[in-house]
Amino acid sequence: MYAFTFHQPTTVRQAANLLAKNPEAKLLAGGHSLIPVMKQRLASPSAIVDLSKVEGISGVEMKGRSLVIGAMTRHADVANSVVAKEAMPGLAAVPGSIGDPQVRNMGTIGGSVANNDPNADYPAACLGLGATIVTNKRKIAADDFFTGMFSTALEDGEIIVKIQFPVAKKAAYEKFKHPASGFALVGVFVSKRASDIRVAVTGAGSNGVFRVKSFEEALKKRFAAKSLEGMSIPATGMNSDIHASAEYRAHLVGVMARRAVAKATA
Amino acid sequence: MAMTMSGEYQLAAKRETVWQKLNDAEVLKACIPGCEELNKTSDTEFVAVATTKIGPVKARFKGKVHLTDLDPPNGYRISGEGDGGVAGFAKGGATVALTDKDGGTLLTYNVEAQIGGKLAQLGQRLVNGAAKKIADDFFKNFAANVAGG
Amino acid sequence: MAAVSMTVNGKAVTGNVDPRTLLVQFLRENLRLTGTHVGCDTSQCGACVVHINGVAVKSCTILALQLEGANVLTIEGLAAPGAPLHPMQEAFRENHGLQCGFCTPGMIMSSLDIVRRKGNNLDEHTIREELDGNICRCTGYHNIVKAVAAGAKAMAKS
Amino acid sequence: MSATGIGAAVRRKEDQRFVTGSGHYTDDINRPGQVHAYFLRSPHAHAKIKKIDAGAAGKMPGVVAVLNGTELATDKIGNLICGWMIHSKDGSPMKMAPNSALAVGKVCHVGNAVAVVLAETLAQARDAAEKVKVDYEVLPAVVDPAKAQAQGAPQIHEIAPNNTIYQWHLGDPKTTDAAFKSAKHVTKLDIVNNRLAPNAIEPRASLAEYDSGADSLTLWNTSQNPHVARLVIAAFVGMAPEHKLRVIAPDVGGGFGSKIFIYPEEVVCLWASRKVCRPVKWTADRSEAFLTDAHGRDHVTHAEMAFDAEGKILGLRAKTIANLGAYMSTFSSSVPTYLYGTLLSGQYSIPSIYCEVDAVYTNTVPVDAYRGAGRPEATFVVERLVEVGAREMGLNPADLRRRNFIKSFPHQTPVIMAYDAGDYLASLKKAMEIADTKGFDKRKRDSERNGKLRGIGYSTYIEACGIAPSQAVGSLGAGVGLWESAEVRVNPTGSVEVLTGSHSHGQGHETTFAQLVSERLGIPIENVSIVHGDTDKVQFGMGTYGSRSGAVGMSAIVKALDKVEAKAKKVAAFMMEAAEGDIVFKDGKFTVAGTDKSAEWGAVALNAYIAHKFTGAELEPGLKEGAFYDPTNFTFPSGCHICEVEIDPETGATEIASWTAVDDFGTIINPMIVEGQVHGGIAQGIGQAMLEGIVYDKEGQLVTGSYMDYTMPRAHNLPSFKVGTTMTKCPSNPLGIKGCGEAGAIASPAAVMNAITDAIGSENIAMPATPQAVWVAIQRANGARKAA
Repeated sequence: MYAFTFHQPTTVRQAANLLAKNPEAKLLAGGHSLIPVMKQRLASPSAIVDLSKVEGISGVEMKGRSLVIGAMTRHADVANSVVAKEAMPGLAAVPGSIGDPQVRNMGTIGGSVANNDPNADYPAACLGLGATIVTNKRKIAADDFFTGMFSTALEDGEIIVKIQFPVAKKAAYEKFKHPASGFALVGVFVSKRASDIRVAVTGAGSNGVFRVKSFEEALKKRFAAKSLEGMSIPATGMNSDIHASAEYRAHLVGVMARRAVAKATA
Repeated sequence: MAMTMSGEYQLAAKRETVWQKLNDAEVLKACIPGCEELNKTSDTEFVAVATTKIGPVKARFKGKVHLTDLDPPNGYRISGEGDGGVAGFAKGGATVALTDKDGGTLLTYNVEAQIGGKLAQLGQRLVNGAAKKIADDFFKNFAANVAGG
Repeated sequence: MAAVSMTVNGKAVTGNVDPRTLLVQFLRENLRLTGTHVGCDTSQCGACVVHINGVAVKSCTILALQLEGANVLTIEGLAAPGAPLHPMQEAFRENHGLQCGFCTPGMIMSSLDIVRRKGNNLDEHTIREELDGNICRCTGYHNIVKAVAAGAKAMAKS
Repeated sequence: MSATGIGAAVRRKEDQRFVTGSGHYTDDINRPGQVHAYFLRSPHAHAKIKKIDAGAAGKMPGVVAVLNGTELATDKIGNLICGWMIHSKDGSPMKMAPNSALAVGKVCHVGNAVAVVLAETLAQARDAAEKVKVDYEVLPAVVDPAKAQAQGAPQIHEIAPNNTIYQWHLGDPKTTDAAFKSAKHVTKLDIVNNRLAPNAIEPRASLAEYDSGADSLTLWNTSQNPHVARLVIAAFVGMAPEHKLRVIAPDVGGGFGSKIFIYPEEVVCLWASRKVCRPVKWTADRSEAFLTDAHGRDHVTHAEMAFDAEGKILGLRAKTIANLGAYMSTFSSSVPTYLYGTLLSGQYSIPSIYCEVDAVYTNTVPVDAYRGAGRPEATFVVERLVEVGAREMGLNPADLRRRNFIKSFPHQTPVIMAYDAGDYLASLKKAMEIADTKGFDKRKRDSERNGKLRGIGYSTYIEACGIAPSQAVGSLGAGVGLWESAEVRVNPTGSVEVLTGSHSHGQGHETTFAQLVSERLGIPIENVSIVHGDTDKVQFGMGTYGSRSGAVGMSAIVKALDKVEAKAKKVAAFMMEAAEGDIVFKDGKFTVAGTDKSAEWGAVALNAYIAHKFTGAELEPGLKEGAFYDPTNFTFPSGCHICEVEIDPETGATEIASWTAVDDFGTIINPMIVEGQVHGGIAQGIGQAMLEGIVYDKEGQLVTGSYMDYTMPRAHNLPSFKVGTTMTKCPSNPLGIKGCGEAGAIASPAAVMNAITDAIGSENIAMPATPQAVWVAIQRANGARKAA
């Protein structure tokens, strides 16, 4: 690692001030993406602003018809949350597939969403449920939030405070794990609410999480796995690397989507 | 590791205008993602500093940009190589062709890029997408610049 | 340099560290607790697993300064020298759940976390899934799985 | 059988320290005043070094020195060597290129060390390394062994035209060609044996300390064979005379072959510690391990098997290109030759075999022995050919094997080896029973009902272990004899220390070797200590690899124990005033035959040291004996592994549904430990078959350089294994041991691939059979079926 100064604010405002003062500062949420990169000297933040002592930005609760998850809520805490499991088991199951148990004990939803790793799981859940990302400055709809691989609508100094997930009756996530890293090689989150059917895909696209309109249209006719029978998406725009070709990823999108719908309707 | 990408942009400007901009250091500097410095050392050579961000990864590359196979106003090859210190190195080039189309200019490009060292070793999951994004962003920025006059 | 204080294996410790010091470095180099190992640099092998406030984490991916006031338990804290082994340690020994021993401290610390989360009656599938964050190159996991199941049971009795 | 003797599942003595975190691995050791070494490594696969400028780096805070290969050469530090001479079929010696511990003039693979920075802290060393300016002229690279010899391929070393190290052959081409001409059926396969990273979880480390007063050097390192390290570093590298160099390999966290070899970093740490008069410490991180630990396998093979009308194998021929990487590592030359070609007869009576192996340089990290070393590659060739041959001829694969098994021993194969004992029918039969092969069809139907494909694969393997009879390997080119030494020291109180040249890095020698002593001397196992891994304590030894610790290392202990017993009998005879020939030693007690006189072991041990009592007797005080044991033959463990897989055809995801291993290891000292060795080997073989594979891109960049891209087997990738044994004793060593360390890794890749290809109905898939590879193979097979 390169040298940096370390800060541990206790309020969001203090954290925001620290970011304002240190343009090269980085927020430390769970640290499981940032610290490995810093260890390799592939990142050199001048300051680390650790959010773990900030009060009031973790926890899971129902507010109206939304499940609200504080940004610093650890993956394990969402996975174990009775509130989350009762309100939306399909969402509560997502963090259980992230990394490994020790990673889930440290990693946070806010960190995952802000990082928008193209293979991360939570972005699919956010987009697949039409969540709202609430920052210290504003509210951002998931459709507007994820702007490309590793890029989001977050501006400098903006800190995610919580994420609001509208409760969907039917929702599920199916993930084909990358054999080595455990990230999503392909992950598909599907949901059905009265007004909205969503299919969001992570891992597959070379530009991060995206929705599959053709699948959504097909599911509007009938929300059943059968509606997606034989459907897949074009390989163009899919990521391709030593682990999976664009064609294989495109194929898996169809398979995982069908399985997710089957799970959501089971 | 090597990657190839290609694409095209329809630009609402005359071929000569596009060609001029392709040779303008200020325009190039504005379009190369993360470019901090681009200084001309000859008509076809520049020294450059650019910072690349891929999620939490941030690497600063120092290197050279060359323009070769100049065929005004039909196209050229723009290539560069950068040393990113501990991150490794990056090399790449794009063949850019301009043709008249629909009263404007069609820009087509074929990019090949190669990275080496630590980024190649650790970033298999990320570098394809990142390289594509950098290439896309460059030409998107360029198209916007042309559109902006 | 910055000061940090925490409780490690029941003892209050303080240190003056460079902010870039990882917990695992603090444990190994400052406190000379060398039972916690480093086997990779991408937070995957799990040789460095310790407990922070009762929860298993990878000590290679956390800064020592993040742990001001925390309660840290390492492999050395499970059984005092000369005292009987912890039931999970005993189960690893009894079931030949280790060969070279390098991944073992992390395996044992992770196994205790599995018991914390999943209880004392563990089936093979659960154990295998929950060991996802720990890599062993020697054992093929067969005897580790047996050890975790046996250790979990023994913990219920003790 | 006593509770702690031979055959007992004694719990391991070493575990107390490992489960409590109180082991001492190299990185756990620190020396006062030590500096930290950081290696600057080439980011290029192939480049000329035009200039190294360390001026700015040398002025960085905490920097003690920045050293490079030119200085190493100036100090007359010699090159690393490959210790096994292989001659090409034209009689010319192998082309060993210079291999300097720090590159001189040229780098030949990504990760090739170019300079070393020594600083007070590791962070300072890394900071300074970033300031070292190396001016490279990048050269084109070649990484694919199949392309290395092509016209116009980049030339890596002047000494080796066409990058060819040797063109070796074994067997008789004429009789083999004749066999193929007379064949009724010929099975042909193109096989890639994928390149693997050994990945011991403890990364390599070295700590070197120079004592200026004594002008001696001490090296703590992660070695499987500290004595060989000392010998090579002293005699070939010329670091220091052998008696001025001490090598200590303390607790070592796994080796699997990769820690046999002499690596640049230990040489540099030693040299640097003398240069700066400070201890120098280096510990690899995992990224460095991927870049610099010798890899394994990496063969490209075309193989053919000829059968007669009844399915009898008439002949086998194979043409292999073996990738040895950028330099020849310590034993690299032997792996694709004498550890490979000599095993191509498998468990079968094959009248004629011809094998050609070209070894080539490429711009990749050196390749050397990795668990099994040559024998997994040979087994894969033979067992895939047999399986595919059976399928092509419409025969049951088990029947075809039975028909061709060697059934009488000794058996001389056409490829050097003389198998001494075995019962291949027995292990096949037992494995089929345990695996319930009769129930397979039903299980397959059940899988099909769930939309899954199910397949079964056999691998009946043989290996040559107990490496090795010095006579044999010497005649084949080995530079050293491969005997083992032991010393048994009996203390006056009767406790025993055994000093052995075998090294334990997970194998449990502290327990199994003590079991042997406990049984033989009738003393409690607690009273036996096994001392290993320190050249100042143990006289000389050859180390641990090739499943040799039991067969060779323990045999040496047996010989030393024979001498101890003989001497103790002399003492007992003196004590009891009896004739030496009348002394009987049994269960820890010396008795005089035909009398009721007896003396306990402890009393005899004590008396051996009370020299004043010996007045007048021709008796030398003390009770300590040493022995060297040189085996007369290899040992030939064998067995049968059966794998069943279930495949999700929609995704290609493959699950090992069950695994059966029945092995014949001869005498087993500790069944618990032996089973553990089998488990670990199977996991590595399944890893090779389904998960693991090193990938370099065509420019020579390593793209699987971390656990994010290199898939290590994890607990959920594997099943619990059903393990059984059969036993035919090894006739060539006193205990009848064959060795068990590598069997799992040797047997398993073929079993997995035979099962997967059975499930998908296509042979057209290479290792690792990842989900994508399986899915693609299924698509291809479906496409072919539709087209047909």
